[in-house]
Amino acid sequence: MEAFLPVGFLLIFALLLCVGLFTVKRLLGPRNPVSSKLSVYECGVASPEGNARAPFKTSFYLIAVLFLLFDVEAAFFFPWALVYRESLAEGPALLIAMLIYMGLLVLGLVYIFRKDCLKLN
Amino acid sequence: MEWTDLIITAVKTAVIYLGMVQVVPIMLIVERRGAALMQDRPGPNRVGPFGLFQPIADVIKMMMKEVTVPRQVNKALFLLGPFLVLFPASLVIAALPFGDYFTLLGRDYLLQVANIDVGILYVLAIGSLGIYGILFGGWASNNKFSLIGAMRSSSQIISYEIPLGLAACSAVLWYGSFSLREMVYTQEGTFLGILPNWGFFYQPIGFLLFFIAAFAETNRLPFDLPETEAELVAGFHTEYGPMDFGTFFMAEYMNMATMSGLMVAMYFGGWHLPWVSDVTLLQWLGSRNLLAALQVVTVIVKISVFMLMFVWVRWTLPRFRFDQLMRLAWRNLIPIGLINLVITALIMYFRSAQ
Amino acid sequence: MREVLFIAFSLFTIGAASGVLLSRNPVYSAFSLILSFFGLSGLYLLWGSTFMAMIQILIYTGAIVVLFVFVVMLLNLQTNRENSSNIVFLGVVSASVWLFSLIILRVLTRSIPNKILEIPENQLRTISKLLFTRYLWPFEILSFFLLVMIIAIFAITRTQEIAHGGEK
Amino acid sequence: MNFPTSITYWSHFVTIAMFALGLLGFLLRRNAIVVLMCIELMLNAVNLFLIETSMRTNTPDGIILVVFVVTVAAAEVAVGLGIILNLYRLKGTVNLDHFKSLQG
Repeated sequence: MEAFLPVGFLLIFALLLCVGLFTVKRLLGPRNPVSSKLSVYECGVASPEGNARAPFKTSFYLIAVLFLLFDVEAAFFFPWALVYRESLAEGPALLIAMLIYMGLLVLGLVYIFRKDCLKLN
Repeated sequence: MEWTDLIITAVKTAVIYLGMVQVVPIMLIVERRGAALMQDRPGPNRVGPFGLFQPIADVIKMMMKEVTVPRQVNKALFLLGPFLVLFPASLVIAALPFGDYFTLLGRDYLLQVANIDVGILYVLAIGSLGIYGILFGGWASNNKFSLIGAMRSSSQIISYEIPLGLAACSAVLWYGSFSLREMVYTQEGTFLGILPNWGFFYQPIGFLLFFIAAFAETNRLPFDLPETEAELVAGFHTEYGPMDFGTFFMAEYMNMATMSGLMVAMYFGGWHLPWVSDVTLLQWLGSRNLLAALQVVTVIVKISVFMLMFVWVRWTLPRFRFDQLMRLAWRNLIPIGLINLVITALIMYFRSAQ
Repeated sequence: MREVLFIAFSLFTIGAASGVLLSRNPVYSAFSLILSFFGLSGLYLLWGSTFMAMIQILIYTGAIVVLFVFVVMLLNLQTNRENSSNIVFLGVVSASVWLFSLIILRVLTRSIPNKILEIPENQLRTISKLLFTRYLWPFEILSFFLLVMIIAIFAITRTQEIAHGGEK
Repeated sequence: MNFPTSITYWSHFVTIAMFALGLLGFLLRRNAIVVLMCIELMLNAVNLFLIETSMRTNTPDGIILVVFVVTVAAAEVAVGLGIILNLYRLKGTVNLDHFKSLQG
């Protein structure tokens, strides 16, 4: 736990910097809000039809889901990488275990490219 | 931990953090002069001798300009957006090793903010929080351009976090420990007589992956698509005022410095000079603190080489299209990362089998 | 010193967790979910389990809540017009939950020893070794489970456009 | 009523309160996404209790169980949000009151 004490100091300094930047912006910047300045930024034909947050392709959702699943799988590589060097003395047990794990993972990747749901090619 | 320890660690953290914050103005002038050099034009040289006061002028201009918070904006998240990018970017510095240790008042202090034993995991975990600033900033400014820019930028950062994780994982596999400090310790001495014993020569593919993913993580060219001036008007920070834009830039440069520090620590031997071992250096220089100073200088020189590379690549390579970007990440980098992991594991197995 | 930090982190986590319920807009509840996960990883750090704190931030805050915010942004939700009485009622009930759990605990914990434990050294390697010796089979099944998940996700979200629909 | 300052006491308080808040939100909130977040809260309360017990009794098995719980929770959120996307495509809203087609 002692190792993270300086991180606490760094946290405080980062907070100080953020608050400092925030107050500098508040104090120094001149302020005369004209209605044209406060409107939404439009370039080209101004067409503020309804809420700007129109839904669109689900490929963004698919990218986020695949990132989540592969991030979880990548997180399991870290403990394996940590103990792999010592485990080599007892033979290739860990190597085979990881090859099976990675085989199924690569199967998932092949499935993604074959179904081409991310519209990659 | 008596009081002297606390004060010295606090001062050390403050010095390291200010050193990192100083990267921003230096990079402002280096980037613009570097770009000018490559485009055969003089670049900013009006303000002060050789334009060295240009960053000060930029910062003051950003502060003095008017702050407009548009009406239809979710105020809380809009104002918080840029700081959500700056905050994780400044927390990641804690794991970077700048040198071995220096002795003060008879006690040894590490030239590193905190000796975190889960170094790489800490950097990946805190580094992945930068997405929220972009997501909340883009969403809160309630503007078609900034929303699409935020979605594209965060899906790009997301897609390139997996190859980053895989490259870091193969480094951990080779060094056998998470802590960046141990990684730098194992990189001392020479390998095959002439080459310095650096991680780059054991993990060339891993380094390449990390290098490419580092560009994508910091939204630098050629992965600059989210802020393309042509299509999306400025991506997720369209509605933001000058100082927020400055905060986003500061976070980007700090991310660049941290990524370069990581690449130096993992692949280019941290604070080791190529062919000279620390012990001989100690005899030449005599005092421990002088050696510590030299180590910090070597790390800073190596980091600045990487920063210059960031600038150099920015002004030479064209920008990727969004689907090319995604295809590179999902079709090419992730399989290469997995293959690199398998090859490293096999090599380690056969070497240990003899 | 550790108890004070522990109490601070606990109250911060509970405050952020109640923020998830009470906030009007799903994005604000996602933001307070992130804060409560930070509080949790702080608690894990105080316990000395750095590996778990990093996994918590890497997977929960770095991937799951990103997915939540992505979906909320995709689904074009104006601030949801739940009737505000529902939120106020929720606020009162969650405050009573705080007190109720404090009281129950005060009664229950007469027996728990008040011992502060010392942190086991190098917990990282013991966990990883154990993961690959005693828990090897759950580890392999997990990869199969995640493969099934990938196929299930594609089966669920056929990739044509979402109908342009605001909140009805 | 003086409150003891032992760490185990306060982490049990966090577990109970967080689980109760998650259950509360799960039952009372009408927005499907906030309901999923409250399920995450409940899962994290159990994770905290597991970690605290495994650290107190110095057995690392609890932490490995938590790692598996985290991966299953990730998969659960992925599928849950996929279903919510389909519900949104069906009815154009995520308000749970509108999905009453199963009622008799």
